[in-house]
Amino acid sequence: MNVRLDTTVGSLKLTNPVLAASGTFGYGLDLLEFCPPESLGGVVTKGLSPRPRRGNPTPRIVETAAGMINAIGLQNIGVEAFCREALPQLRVRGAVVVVNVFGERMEEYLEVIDRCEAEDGLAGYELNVSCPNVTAGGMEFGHDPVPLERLTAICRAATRRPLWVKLSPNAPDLVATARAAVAGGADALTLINTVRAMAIDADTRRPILANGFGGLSGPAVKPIALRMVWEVHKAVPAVPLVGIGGIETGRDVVEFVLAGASAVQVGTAIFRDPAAPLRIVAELETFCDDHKVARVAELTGGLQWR
Amino acid sequence: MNVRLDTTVGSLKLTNPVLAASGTFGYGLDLLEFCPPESLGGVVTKGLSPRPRRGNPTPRIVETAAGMINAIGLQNIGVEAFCREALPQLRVRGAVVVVNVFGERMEEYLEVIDRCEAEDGLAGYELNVSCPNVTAGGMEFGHDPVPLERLTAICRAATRRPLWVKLSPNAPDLVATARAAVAGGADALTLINTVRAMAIDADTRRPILANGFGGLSGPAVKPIALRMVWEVHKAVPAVPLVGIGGIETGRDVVEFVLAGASAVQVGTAIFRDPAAPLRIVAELETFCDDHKVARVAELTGGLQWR
Amino acid sequence: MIARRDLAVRVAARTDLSPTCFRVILETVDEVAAVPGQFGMLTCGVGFDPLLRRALSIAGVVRREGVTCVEMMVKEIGRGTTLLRHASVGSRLRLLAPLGNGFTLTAVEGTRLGLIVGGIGLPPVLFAAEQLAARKVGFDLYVGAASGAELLEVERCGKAAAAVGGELVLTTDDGSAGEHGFVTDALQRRLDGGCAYGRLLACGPNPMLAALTRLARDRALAAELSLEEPMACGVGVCLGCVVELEDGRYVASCKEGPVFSVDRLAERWWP
Amino acid sequence: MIARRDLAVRVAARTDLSPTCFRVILETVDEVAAVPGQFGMLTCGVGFDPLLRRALSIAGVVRREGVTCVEMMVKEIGRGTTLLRHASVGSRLRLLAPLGNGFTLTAVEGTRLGLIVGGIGLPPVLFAAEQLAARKVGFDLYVGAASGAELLEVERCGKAAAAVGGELVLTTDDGSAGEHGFVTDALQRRLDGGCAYGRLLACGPNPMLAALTRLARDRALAAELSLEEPMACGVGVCLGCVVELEDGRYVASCKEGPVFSVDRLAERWWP
Ligand SMILES: Cc1cc2nc3c(=O)[nH]c(=O)nc-3n(C[C@H](O)[C@H](O)[C@H](O)COP(=O)(O)OP(=O)(O)OC[C@H]3O[C@@H](n4cnc5c(N)ncnc54)[C@H](O)[C@@H]3O)c2cc1C
Ligand SMILES: Cc1cc2nc3c(=O)[nH]c(=O)nc-3n(C[C@H](O)[C@H](O)[C@H](O)COP(=O)(O)OP(=O)(O)OC[C@H]3O[C@@H](n4cnc5c(N)ncnc54)[C@H](O)[C@@H]3O)c2cc1C
Ligand SMILES: Cc1cc2nc3c(=O)[nH]c(=O)nc-3n(C[C@H](O)[C@H](O)[C@H](O)COP(=O)(O)O)c2cc1C
Ligand SMILES: Cc1cc2nc3c(=O)[nH]c(=O)nc-3n(C[C@H](O)[C@H](O)[C@H](O)COP(=O)(O)O)c2cc1C
Ligand code: FES
Ligand code: FES
Repeated sequence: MNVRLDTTVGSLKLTNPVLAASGTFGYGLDLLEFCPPESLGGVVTKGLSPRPRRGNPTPRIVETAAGMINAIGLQNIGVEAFCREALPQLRVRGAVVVVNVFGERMEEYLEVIDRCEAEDGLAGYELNVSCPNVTAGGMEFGHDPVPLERLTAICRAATRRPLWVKLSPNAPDLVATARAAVAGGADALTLINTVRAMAIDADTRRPILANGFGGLSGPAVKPIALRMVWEVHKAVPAVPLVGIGGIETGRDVVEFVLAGASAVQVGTAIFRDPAAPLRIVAELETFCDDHKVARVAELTGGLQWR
Repeated sequence: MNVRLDTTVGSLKLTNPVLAASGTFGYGLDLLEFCPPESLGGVVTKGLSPRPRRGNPTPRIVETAAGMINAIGLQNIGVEAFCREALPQLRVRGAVVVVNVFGERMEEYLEVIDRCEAEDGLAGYELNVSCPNVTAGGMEFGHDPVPLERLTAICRAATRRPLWVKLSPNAPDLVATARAAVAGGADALTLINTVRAMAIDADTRRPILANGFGGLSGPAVKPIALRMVWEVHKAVPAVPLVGIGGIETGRDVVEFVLAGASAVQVGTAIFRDPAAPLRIVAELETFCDDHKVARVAELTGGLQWR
Repeated sequence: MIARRDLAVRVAARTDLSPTCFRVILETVDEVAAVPGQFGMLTCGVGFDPLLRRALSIAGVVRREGVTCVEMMVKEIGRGTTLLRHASVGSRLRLLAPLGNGFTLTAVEGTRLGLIVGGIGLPPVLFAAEQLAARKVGFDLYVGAASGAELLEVERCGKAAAAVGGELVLTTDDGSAGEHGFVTDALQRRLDGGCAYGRLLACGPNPMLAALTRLARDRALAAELSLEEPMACGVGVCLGCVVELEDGRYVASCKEGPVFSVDRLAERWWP
Repeated sequence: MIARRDLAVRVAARTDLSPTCFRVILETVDEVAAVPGQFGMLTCGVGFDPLLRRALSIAGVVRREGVTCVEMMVKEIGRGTTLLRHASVGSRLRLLAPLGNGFTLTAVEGTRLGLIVGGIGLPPVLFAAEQLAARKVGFDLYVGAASGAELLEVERCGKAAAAVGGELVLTTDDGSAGEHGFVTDALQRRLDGGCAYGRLLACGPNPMLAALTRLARDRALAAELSLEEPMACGVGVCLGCVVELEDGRYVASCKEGPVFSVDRLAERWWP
């Protein structure tokens, strides 16, 4: 027996539920020999802003116990360069591409979407309203339901493509932000972005990251991410969720799916293993076959509370 | 040269800044041959309620990447048994004892404190308003500034001993709860308690813990704890802080102290190494000597923002 | 209680016992006074993942020429035990031991003891068997496993039982060796046939222990079970490993156990 | 670019080179076509702690009888390198390699090249020296270390330089061997004395590279530096390892580097 891995996130059909996460897979074309983008459920681009961004000074990353903190600061080539240089190749390959959208102001989110609307071969948008590493934009939209709903609504009006909103684990009230994004017209919610964190160098008595703070990712945060996916799923059961945070194995995917995710994203694991997303798809397939699961999609939200 | 390790948390004098954390060191007398309580800065008792509590059904613990989730549910022998059986021995040994106080209702916190007020040889109280593993009490006081201030004020009125409030990393607004506790009369703030988290068994499709959710502790949460200590220190710089979360080494202690802590607590590390708090004191001493630190206390809040 | 210590140990040897199980000999200069049923908490990695030590029963302790060898038998089931299987001979670990209580090894007037093992439940029971043999206390030894290949240390088991004229009864779930069926079925047949045991001592998977509990309760037999609960600390401070007693209390199985008398256990404790 | 791969490697040998540094030979059946300056990302634990691979320069590659041996030289400074020092011969690791660019190894008309090493900066430069020697491109080799005991592979360095009639200049910070002082001081003395190098190739700690940059800029010398930035992925997708260029851009040093020409680097990049 062979499990059917195909699934849907709202109206978006995916051949399998494993996507590469924003900021951990470049623009989808850097690891072709390890993980061709078309072999995944989809790829989420590095956060794109209207114009190129330099990002933060260095050091930008630091390893922690079973995790890492990053403060890249959304360095990216800008939406124009993406559409001209990366997108055509992704299109030829048949990859499902979700653009991670970032702006310092609401209009900047719109600028990115507007530029992308001129292009074919894009599957949808993921609004990054939860980056802990930039001073303007990002978190301020993600932490307060009122501007979040407005931002989502404005973006909703600009596109008919699937619109995902990526939630922040640092928001005061996660469920309230989830509801606000849905009220604004989001088709799905991605969670979680990185957890605000800090590392200190005891010798120099300074923060290790040039930015001071950063975002924690990797296996360390998995138990927190899983809890948040389940909480949001209980609160808004009809809303498709994309789970993310510390996923390293096919079994991890099953856990997120049981907690309510329709699809998942793999981030930091790619840094340890450039073939991680593809390996995870294979592990997921084996797990499902061993457990006589006919369709991955039937597992979504299947957690049996004790 | 030998560093002076003695320090103060508000009016409370400690011979060194390393305490054993609540719930990870029993009532201070279980690990005498590894870690005599009088050799530490102090010991915080397992959370005590007016009457004995059974705690949650099992499984109560599960290991995660560089961390663990627990849902013990505040099983304890009750304040009466503690005062009769454990306290006299702690007193004879000269241990600095902080009672971790828990109640399902405000009056229960008072009951515990009142019973302890009848006893000599107690250094102070730590209000546990942040346990993620009980349905009543705990988090509901810790998440909302209004009841938290009231609870703190009521307890403040009941004792002249040092009163610490242990903050929850799950609170919607950490700094607001910190200010509320201070407004209510807290002498110091302990942070962080465990982070709400979840683990799922992909085979059985159920949460691994009988309680469903639990609290994440250990090295995995250290970068989050450190960030929170620094945030609270910046917000209320005059308030003494007791740092906790994933501390495993003397160097970790220095990091928490630089972020603003006057003392620290060691929890999960004790499960890996029953002598952990004592080893950490020794490592702290060596670090300070190597770095020509004359007094540990002078490091508090010494982080130089870049 | 016998003095526990956090021992610096060295992996002195490792031998395969079956497709899934292996023996580890841990060497230390310290003396270790352990009784059958006690266990140790062993580190199995160097970083913070896995975070916690693993609980392992002590299968035997030998001291000679200033060196103590602690024997453990391990089934590879997850991350910790896999690390242990691949730890190179010579690696340095830490073992917090001995911990917990032990089996009651005294003779019961006019009867033999019944020792019952399921799978990797062997170490504490074999340790008990060898000590009983040395003390000339009679017993029969029942050892069950999934298959013949998974029966561990059959010769040694036979030798211990033979030393006191006891029987070694082997069973396998698949019938590939010994009697076909569960080890508790073999015990029941002997009991039905008139065999009388003054006390049962057992260790094995929970379903086996549950079956045994029913058997012992039905016939009012004294029985001691070594239980296996997930443990974080092994020394009574985390309260993660509790077992529910008949009076409703939760007690730490690492301190009041891991060996419990069946009549103390809450009935609903059994799955 | 030369095909990179995630190689299954086996620790074939480990030798101490100094009190703090050691050599590891990693064996794989795959072919590895690496050039001097390139590096690999090596796993150094089994669990999730440490989480990330460690970047290590390739010190040499030898293929014979269907087996490739990749040589690395490592300084034990933290958790990853300590694990590596204690990995038993025979352990299986993964090496993502070869990554990044390499030094320019062509001869410069009428001059020799100057190769400069500080401490554990040796591996890429020694790899370059040995390839230059094989190609009969002339060079002098400057090797600096904290003390005589920390000078690595002196004989091999001497042999490579001698093969092309070049000089091996040794320096130590404490004067316990070779010339007393920094390796850049020794270079400066030779330059002042009229020595001319068509290109400098260097690897070492940042302060040394900073001194070298100033020297090269002051004298308008071509120089290529192998830089060491903290890396998470090694393949250009995390943007953690960026280096600031003169035009203000941040570029991934794992892809556009780790070897950079000094004239491309932002001045404020130097500490
Ligand atoms: C008192 C005591 C004595 C023991 N003696 C032995 C012994 O002599 N030989 C031996 O091989 N094993 C023994 N065990 C069990 C041993 O501790 C577990 O097999 C081990 O913890 C599993 O570790 P792991 O890292 O390989 O598996 P993990 O990766 O931690 O877990 C794999 C799976 O096993 C489950 N599991 C993990 N730990 C336990 C546990 N303690 N109890 C039940 N299920 C668990 C997990 O939920 C998971 O599903 C004993 C346990 C106890 C409590
Ligand atoms: C392209 C490249 C090539 C390298 N080649 C070699 C080599 O051939 N031989 C060798 O011994 N080392 C080399 N390194 C450095 C090596 O990667 C680090 O020494 C190693 O990552 C430290 O790992 P650790 O786990 O031992 O230390 P950790 O425990 O991770 O850290 C210990 C201390 O070192 C600092 N540190 C950690 N990683 C780095 C880093 N990459 N750069 C600077 N500081 C760091 C940390 O901030 C910390 O203070 C190279 C690095 C790069 C980027
Ligand atoms: C280096 C790095 C860069 C990231 N950049 C982005 C980004 O540009 N946009 C975004 O929405 N999330 C970004 N993230 C967050 C990840 O997409 C993901 O939400 C997070 O890392 C948790 O998943 P993980 O544990 O699998 O990495 C970044 C994460 C890392 C580690
Ligand atoms: C098993 C366990 C039991 C705990 N019980 C209590 C408790 O009774 N009261 C309390 O305030 N905190 C309790 N805590 C929280 C710890 O005191 C501490 O805040 C937390 O574990 C983070 O620190 P650590 O990472 O050093 O363990 C408990 C933690 C664990 C792991
Ligand atoms: S394992 Fe911690 S109390 Fe038993
Ligand atoms: S190390 Fe990830 S981009 Fe260079």
